[in-house]
Amino acid sequence: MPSLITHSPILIIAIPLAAAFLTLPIGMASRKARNALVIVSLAFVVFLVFALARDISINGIHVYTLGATSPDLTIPKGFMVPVRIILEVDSMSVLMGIIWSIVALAAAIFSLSHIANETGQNRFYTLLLLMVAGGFGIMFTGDLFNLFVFLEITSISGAALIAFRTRFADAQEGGFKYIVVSAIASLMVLFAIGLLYAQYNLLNIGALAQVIQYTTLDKIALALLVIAFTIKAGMVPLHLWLPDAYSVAPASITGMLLITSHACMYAAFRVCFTLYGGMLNTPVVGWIIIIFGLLSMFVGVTMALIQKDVMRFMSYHAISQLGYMWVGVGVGLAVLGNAGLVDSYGKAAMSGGIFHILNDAMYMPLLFFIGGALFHCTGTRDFTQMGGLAHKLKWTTILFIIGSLCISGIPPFNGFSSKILIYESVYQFHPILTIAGIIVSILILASFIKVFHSAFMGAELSEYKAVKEVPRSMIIAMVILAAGIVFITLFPSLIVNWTIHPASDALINQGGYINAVTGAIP
Amino acid sequence: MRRFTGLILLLVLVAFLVWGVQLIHPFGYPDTSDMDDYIIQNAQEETGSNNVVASVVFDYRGFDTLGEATILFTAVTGVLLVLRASKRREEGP
Amino acid sequence: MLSKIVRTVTNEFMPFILVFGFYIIAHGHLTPGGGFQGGAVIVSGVVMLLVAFNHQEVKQVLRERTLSIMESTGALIFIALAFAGIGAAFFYNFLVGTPIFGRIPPTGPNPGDFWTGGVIPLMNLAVGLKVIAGLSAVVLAMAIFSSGEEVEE
Amino acid sequence: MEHIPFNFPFLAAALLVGISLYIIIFKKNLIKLIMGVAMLASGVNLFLVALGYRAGGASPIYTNVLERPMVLPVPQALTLTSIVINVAVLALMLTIVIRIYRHTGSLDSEKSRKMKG
Repeated sequence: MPSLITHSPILIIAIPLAAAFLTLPIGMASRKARNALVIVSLAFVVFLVFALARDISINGIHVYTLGATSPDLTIPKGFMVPVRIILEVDSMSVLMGIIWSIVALAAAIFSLSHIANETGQNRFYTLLLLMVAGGFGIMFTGDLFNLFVFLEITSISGAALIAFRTRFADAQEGGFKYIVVSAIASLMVLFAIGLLYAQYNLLNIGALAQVIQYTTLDKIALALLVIAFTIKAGMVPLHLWLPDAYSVAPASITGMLLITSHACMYAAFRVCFTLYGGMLNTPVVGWIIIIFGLLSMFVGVTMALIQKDVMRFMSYHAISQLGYMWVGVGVGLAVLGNAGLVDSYGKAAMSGGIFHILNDAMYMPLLFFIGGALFHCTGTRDFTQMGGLAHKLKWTTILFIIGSLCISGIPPFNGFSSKILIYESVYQFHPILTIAGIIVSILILASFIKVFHSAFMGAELSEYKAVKEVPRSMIIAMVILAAGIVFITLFPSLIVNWTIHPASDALINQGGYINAVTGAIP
Repeated sequence: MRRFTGLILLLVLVAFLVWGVQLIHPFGYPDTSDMDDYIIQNAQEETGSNNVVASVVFDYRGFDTLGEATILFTAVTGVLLVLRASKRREEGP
Repeated sequence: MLSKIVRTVTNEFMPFILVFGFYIIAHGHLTPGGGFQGGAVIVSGVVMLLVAFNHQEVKQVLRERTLSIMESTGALIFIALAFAGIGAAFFYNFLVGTPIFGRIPPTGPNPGDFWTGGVIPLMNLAVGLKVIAGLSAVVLAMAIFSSGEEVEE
Repeated sequence: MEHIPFNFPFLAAALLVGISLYIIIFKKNLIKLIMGVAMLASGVNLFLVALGYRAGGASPIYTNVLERPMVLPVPQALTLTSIVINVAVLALMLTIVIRIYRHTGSLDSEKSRKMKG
């Protein structure tokens, strides 16, 4: 058991990989065995992530050196800098890992019946597992080039999965846009890595953070990295690819793509706080992120108001939710140089932003899954053509109500608890941010009432007489996420104290991250 | 008009790049090379391989290569997924 | 299908391409090259076959299903070699010092010894298998699809 | 040994990046767009591998080499990884374009709805 914990960072990445390589041969033999393999490996990964999280809350940052004689030997004997690839998991990474493992398990269960009538299922599950491994790689790695490699794994598997429904032309176009945008963003990341490597001859994030000088080239590298990750996460001026890609993918994949957006946002935070943290004394970078975050909130919600396609509608809402997180964490970044302000409200703002990531990762995939369930039942994504579905889809209706109350931040639900945390702290930074957040929340509620009225209320339509409740595996997947929502709703202070505050501490505490790598000099 | 502004922006960007690369160390004279010197000196003893690049690819940075191989696997799977027949052939139940 | 001259030349060249590709894969730990490069050389031979003959004839020898399984096998061997070192750490080069590929060359320039490198030659072979199978599957699938036929699932 | 004027190898990489960005932004044909992405990748790879050069250095392989300082091995390994990654990306892009062509009969990004990078 202790050795399982020691090796857990790599096992969390390697088990989905090995399962992905096994999926095709096993799937050719038996379909049931393949489904069991996928579900069991993902469930085991969930277990490992929780075990790792418990270990980190007790023992602090967990490092794992690949290929060394011992996993904690980060620097070779008698040498000053790390040579090998190091996985470094702190409270923030493991929080992202928890989110990703739960959503991935729910998405795999949802897929069991969602794509049951399609061809190419073996390859679908292979790519799903590869995407899971890639996401964990982004979250857990402590090496810049390794980050680039895993970014590419998620974007290639994501693009192929978006294009999964080959009979639709728009699915192909969405996949093409996604892969072109991610290829350009990844190459920007690679260029920035080259700039950093040229000056310091290092690739490890912790070791780089120790020696970084903030020269002109470093500023260029910072700009490239932040722009690339915001492109991949879908921040507003560069968001045009996002609705096109999200709306055409199978719904389970859309839920997972949203978490890869969160993962790219996490990478941007990692670069800003951990890599450049000590150097960013000016609020400029923070303000840029706040302004684009505000734009994301407004553009997302106003574009959502005019959509008819239920999945596009949800995608624009996803953009506007991402805006809240950018604003919350951006405020923390803007005051990073001033320790007094960080203590008075900066940390609280960051906690709010990070808590919102957790909440968004529970209700937004749930809403995407509901969109997929509606498509599964009615064969259309246009919600103006739907109506009276509440009579037939009882479970889906209840879950939709829960999801829409959460996203619009109605009091007891979890969306409210993170938004109030953001509002309170951001108000001290600049009151206009809080007002903007409240206005956007009201608009979100209005748009969801419109969809609820159009799709679920009213008399039963004659063309949907034959509609039955969605298959059981879909309901199980949605209930997993709804259970997460209910848990957070019931115990918000518990979650905040155990996971969110340690995560924002981990981002602010740059020295701890550096020490975990370089402190082990013999 | 849009084309014109785009062109101007692009030219500014290229000028910026051209200026930026002048700030890098002169070609052929890297500023620091601690990590690479360590690898050049110790690769034969630690990995037993004469080819230092191979020892970096498969030993020091082996995990990147696993990722790289995985990417190739992903792309092949994706290509076969996208090109697959979208309808099942008529077969028995 | 191209002319008889092209087909004959292709047939005659194929063994040389295979031998050269295999040499590059197997000597990856001694000379420039390795699994990816040697695999690409062999796949260029497959592309030559596809150009000289048509894809129906190539398909009788190389089926996508077989290629997919070969590729998965290569990937599994690779990750299994990485897992085998987990007694120390994932990707630990556990074969250095053992009788299999375990000899340690003298420090500094030397003529080269095939039985060195630990897991590196084995990983090169696994990657080579993977690249050959994977890229062949891609070019074959593209050739089949662009001729208007259906690619098997 | 003399320095090369204007850091010419890095300059070449930067110009390659600039040209490929021009192609990506202004060309409407999807195949040309893919060629732009491929050129962008080549530019970045050229930049990476040029970083590792040491004046007068030998290739970092000990088999039958003369005693000379060696060039840095890590950028070569990174470039190798990056080249394979770009091959994979290109293969998938081309495949999706083949599918798009099968659906719409056109490679123009304007014709197939509002396709813009």
